[in-house]
Amino acid sequence: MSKIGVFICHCGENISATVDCEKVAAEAGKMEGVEFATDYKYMCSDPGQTLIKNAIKEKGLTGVVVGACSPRMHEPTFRKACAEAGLNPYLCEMSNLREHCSWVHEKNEQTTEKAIDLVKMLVEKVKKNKPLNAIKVPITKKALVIGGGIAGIQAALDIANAGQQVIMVEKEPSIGGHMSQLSETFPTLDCSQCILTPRMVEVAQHPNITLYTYAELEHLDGFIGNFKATIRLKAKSVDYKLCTGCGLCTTKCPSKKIPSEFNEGLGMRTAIYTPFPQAVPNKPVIDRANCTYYQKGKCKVCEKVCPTGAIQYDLPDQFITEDIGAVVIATGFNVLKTDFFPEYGYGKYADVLTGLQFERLASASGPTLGEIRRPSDGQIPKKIVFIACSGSRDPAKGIPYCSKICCMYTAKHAMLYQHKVHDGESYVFYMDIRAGGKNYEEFVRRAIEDDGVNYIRGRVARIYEKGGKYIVKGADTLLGSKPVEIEADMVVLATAGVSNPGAEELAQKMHVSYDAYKFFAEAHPKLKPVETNTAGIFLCGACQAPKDIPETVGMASGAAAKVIGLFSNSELTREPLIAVVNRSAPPVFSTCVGCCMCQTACPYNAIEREEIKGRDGSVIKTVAKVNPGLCQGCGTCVAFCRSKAIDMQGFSNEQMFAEVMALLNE
Amino acid sequence: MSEFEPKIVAFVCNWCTYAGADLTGTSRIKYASNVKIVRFPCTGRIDFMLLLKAFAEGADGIIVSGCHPNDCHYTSGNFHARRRWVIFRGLLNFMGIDVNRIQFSWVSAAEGAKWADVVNSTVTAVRELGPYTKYQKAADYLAQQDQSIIDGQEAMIIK
Amino acid sequence: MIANQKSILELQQHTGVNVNRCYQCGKCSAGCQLADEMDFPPSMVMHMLQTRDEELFQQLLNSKTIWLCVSCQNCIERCPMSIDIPQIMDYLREKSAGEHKINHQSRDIVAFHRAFLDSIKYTGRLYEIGLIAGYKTRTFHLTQDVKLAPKMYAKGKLPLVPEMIKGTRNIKGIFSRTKH
Amino acid sequence: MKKLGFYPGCSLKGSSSEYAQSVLAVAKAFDLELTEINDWNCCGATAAHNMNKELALSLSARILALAEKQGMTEVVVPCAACYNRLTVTQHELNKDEALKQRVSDIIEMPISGNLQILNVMQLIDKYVADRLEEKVTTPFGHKVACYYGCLLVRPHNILQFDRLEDPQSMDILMKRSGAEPIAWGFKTECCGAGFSVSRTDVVAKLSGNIVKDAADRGAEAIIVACPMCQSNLDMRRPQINEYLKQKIDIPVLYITQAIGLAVGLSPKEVGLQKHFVPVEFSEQH
Repeated sequence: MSKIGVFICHCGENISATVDCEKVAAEAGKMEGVEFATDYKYMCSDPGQTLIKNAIKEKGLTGVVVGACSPRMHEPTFRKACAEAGLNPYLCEMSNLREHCSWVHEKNEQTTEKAIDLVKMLVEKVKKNKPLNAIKVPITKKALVIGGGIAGIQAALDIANAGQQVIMVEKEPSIGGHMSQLSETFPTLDCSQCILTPRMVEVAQHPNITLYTYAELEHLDGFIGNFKATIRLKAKSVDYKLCTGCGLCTTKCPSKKIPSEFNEGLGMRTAIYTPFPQAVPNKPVIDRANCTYYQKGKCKVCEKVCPTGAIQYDLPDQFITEDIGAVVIATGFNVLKTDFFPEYGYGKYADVLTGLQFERLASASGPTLGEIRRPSDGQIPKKIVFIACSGSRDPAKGIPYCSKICCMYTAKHAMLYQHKVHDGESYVFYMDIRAGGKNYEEFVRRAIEDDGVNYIRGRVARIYEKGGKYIVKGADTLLGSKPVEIEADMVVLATAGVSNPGAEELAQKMHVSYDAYKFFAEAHPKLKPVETNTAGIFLCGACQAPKDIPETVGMASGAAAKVIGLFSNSELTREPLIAVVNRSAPPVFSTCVGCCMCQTACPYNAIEREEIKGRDGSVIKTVAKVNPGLCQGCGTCVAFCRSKAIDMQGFSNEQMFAEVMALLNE
Repeated sequence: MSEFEPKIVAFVCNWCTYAGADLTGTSRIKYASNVKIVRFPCTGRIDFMLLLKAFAEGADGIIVSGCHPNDCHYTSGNFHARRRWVIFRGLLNFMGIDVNRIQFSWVSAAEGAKWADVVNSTVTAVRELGPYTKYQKAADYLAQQDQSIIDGQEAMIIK
Repeated sequence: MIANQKSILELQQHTGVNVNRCYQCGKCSAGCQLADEMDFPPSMVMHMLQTRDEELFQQLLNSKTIWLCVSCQNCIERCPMSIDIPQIMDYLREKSAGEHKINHQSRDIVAFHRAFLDSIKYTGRLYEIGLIAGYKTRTFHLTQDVKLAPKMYAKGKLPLVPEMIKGTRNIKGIFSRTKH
Repeated sequence: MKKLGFYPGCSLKGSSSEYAQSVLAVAKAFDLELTEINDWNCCGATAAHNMNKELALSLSARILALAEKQGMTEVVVPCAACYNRLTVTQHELNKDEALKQRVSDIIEMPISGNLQILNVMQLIDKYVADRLEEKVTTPFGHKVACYYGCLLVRPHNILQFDRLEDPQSMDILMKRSGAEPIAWGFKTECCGAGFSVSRTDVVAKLSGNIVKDAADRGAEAIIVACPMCQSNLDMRRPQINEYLKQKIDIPVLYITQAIGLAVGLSPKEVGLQKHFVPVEFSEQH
């Protein structure tokens, strides 16, 4: 006979504002098999948990239903409380009265009725629950960091410095990411390269870090503590063991007219190239799509000049497989570079630039050696216009969100411009100035007060070129929306931060969630910011949403701490919510007929065939068997099984039928 | 007589739609309270016998919802569910169950508003279709028949 | 300030535009060709509506802006929130005319519209001489463009006789059935 | 011979008769037969939808209904304003069944709402473009500023014609007719439209900016596809010049006139003599 305890949480007023919690508890008390039912203001608080623990002990409960928030939030909390009171944690279920009821319905009788139904469903389910034991699995203590920007670098160094092994995979020929492209950084105006490059070198030299550049994740199988990653090492066409990085090949390469990715198309590079002088590793790769030899079959200049014979044209892509225990995603972001602003003429007018292009112009290592000059004619612009929110906060263009960093870098750009062009005039068109951060507001004020940057509150409607000038048509909303027209020499668009191309594909490879804008989704917006929905996979930096350097570094260290925490255990317990094949002994036998349809359905190859032998060693029958180490508990096999011989712990057929019937039977 | 309030069961996966419905809650988007969610690890887990059972027990409509194609937490469970649904539809039709009473959809963890839309549109559609008792009656009848057969057999054994 | 939900609610109902969606970026005013001439540029119109102030609403009905808007649609096409300002202008114009609140400096524009519609009402098509005559009698701008007409006539651009369509009864019916 | 419906609209019967003339002449040159919708009425233009939305919809709907009744499936509407009104009306009616019913009652005619409404560029693109280059006998060898105005491209989600900013269809056709289209800044800025009579000062200013930008960039002609644009830029030139304090005499041609000349029609056949700003270079053709 079941003795179920029902505990209804008010969640402050989050539930009780629309649901009559006392009534739900009273009704639950009348349900068959319910021994005890009560309600409480904060069930997850210490007194709340104690309430549950005492009830388990005093009433000898055989099952617990907590009617509170989403089980995705607090199921572990309450299961732990039950375990502490001596009840098997898997005999505790949660009924979602907050996210699925009180927050989505109005206050009325139906809402309370629904809450009662939701509780009843779980009461019926929990009656059929069986005690389960957590599964223990070993952990491979090696982390995979995807992306070698500042986020990946920070995470890798933190993990490596804690004594754990790290594999870093970077898709470009060098690590460094967008931060290496920046000139100065806000709000201190210290040089980006000066603070970044030492860390890049540290990564390359760290004994615990294996660095794969020009490489991408191909496959990821397995689960927390036991992933198997297949990495594609794209053919560099250069043998790095022989290459000394002397750079002779790059100076002699005849294909010199390829727009440099590092310089955002404002400079040129050769076909065999290192992206920038401080690259790590400082060895070149051949860009096959632009190499004369690969395209036309002739050239081989680099091979001729290479003093060590390191050029190898026939090297194919290679694949390596690594066992790893945790993954850190740090793939970063991108800025919009397409024909996104027809009204601003980006792509049509040479001197209408993105913020990232302006960084290259302002950078001492950039194509103009740090002088602000127009790409079209090399002239120094005397009047420059910056347009904030170019694409951001623009639902009509598909980006309703704020890109967060643009207000700050626009202020920085205007400041840098004023520092470099003393007689220049700079204008910033903005909607709001979002400078929340330590010393950020002060920084923006400095741009306005000390450097005389003209801030105009309004959005620009259009830009057209006339006589080498760009006519910028805006409005000053603080002057009664009076139209403003500025004849500018250069326009810089603070283009929206967007997810990296390929982010969606990568997310699908790893089975982590992503949002509508293809940014990776954290497990909980507040309490699990560096976790993903998939255990053992963490994320940091701008791949989650646009963010600045301090925040990225903080998040990277957070993700690293999670990995280090995970690796501090030698074994890992896993939820026992997995499939099992009914193993009834002779003479009844399992109903499994050995058709092994389940085997074809299993995405994890967790099902194998097993021969059941008699005493004389002859095979009596063949049945399916689930490997508990591999099974992830999706349950696809259960729905596949024709003879109902396979079932899932925690979501068994019996439990699910009970739940559905409880809901519909009045 | 107030308007007919249909009873609708939603079978959803834990990773996408359940989380999406959580987001509906966190975003405080209101929707009809007729739908009750049953949580599964994956749409691949959903045994379609459960859908029949729900109709037999008096459900007026059903929602099955999981991750978008390619987004399945378990790689391919949603594809299995989709394939099963295609075949199952034919069976439902054959059995005389109105397939319009089942709504199959993809709702990701980021689509809180979409979940509310799915719920509301299903409630409206099912409300228009009216209460569903046909299958329930048939199931009751069959159960009676089964019972009489069992009774008969028992009687025979006793004899 | 006299808050009045009603005027705004009615406006929102008729146009389907939620005025609160405007976040005052000013892109509409920046791109509006006639913003210079207007007493209230489009983004200010939106903000005036957002205040729900009846006095400001009345000022809009009495404004030059609504009659200066040429419905070129630049504002909505560039609006990041896709707010249908032309619809709002249409609504305000209709209401302004209906409540006899037309800005007196804009009477010429309205007179032209009315003369235009009159011309259609009686012949089914636009009769340009009729239109000009109608406009002049409404505005007393008797000498305006006197040199233009003979030139147009000389170039075969000004038919002297109106083209009457057969369905004039149908047209008159349309006019009477759509009269508020 | 391909047969299509034809809605000239009031301007093409009066102040812009040369537009109609050139459209018909070009159509004929390319074996297209345009049949005028019988008993058509005015679309109501800006006046109607400024004053009374329901009236505006009904006037346009009557035209659509007549075309349907007369068995037309495709209707050519050269006037940009009419094209805009008819397309928008059809869209609004198709969006809202109840509205369609109400309007249908008002005009006392059924309306199904599945007409193909083509502007001149679409007509040429669809039926002439592939034969255009071979037909060109006297290339229109001038630098031209293609002026689209507002009503051809906006509202984009309804009209679905060309790009919103910096449209190209007219430029492409002019290039194929031998002209050299220039890049300029006022392709889709408004000319002042219906204010020609009531606010001539506004028209002088807006149109003035357009004419000036074209002239400054060396255009020898402005190409248009809208009678309102044409009459504002052409007939109001004295006021424009007064506003600009500068005498600009570049002519304003309809696209069908320019193409007509290119395929060997005479200036008279396309009605160039009706322009106020003389089309001087036409003699060399």
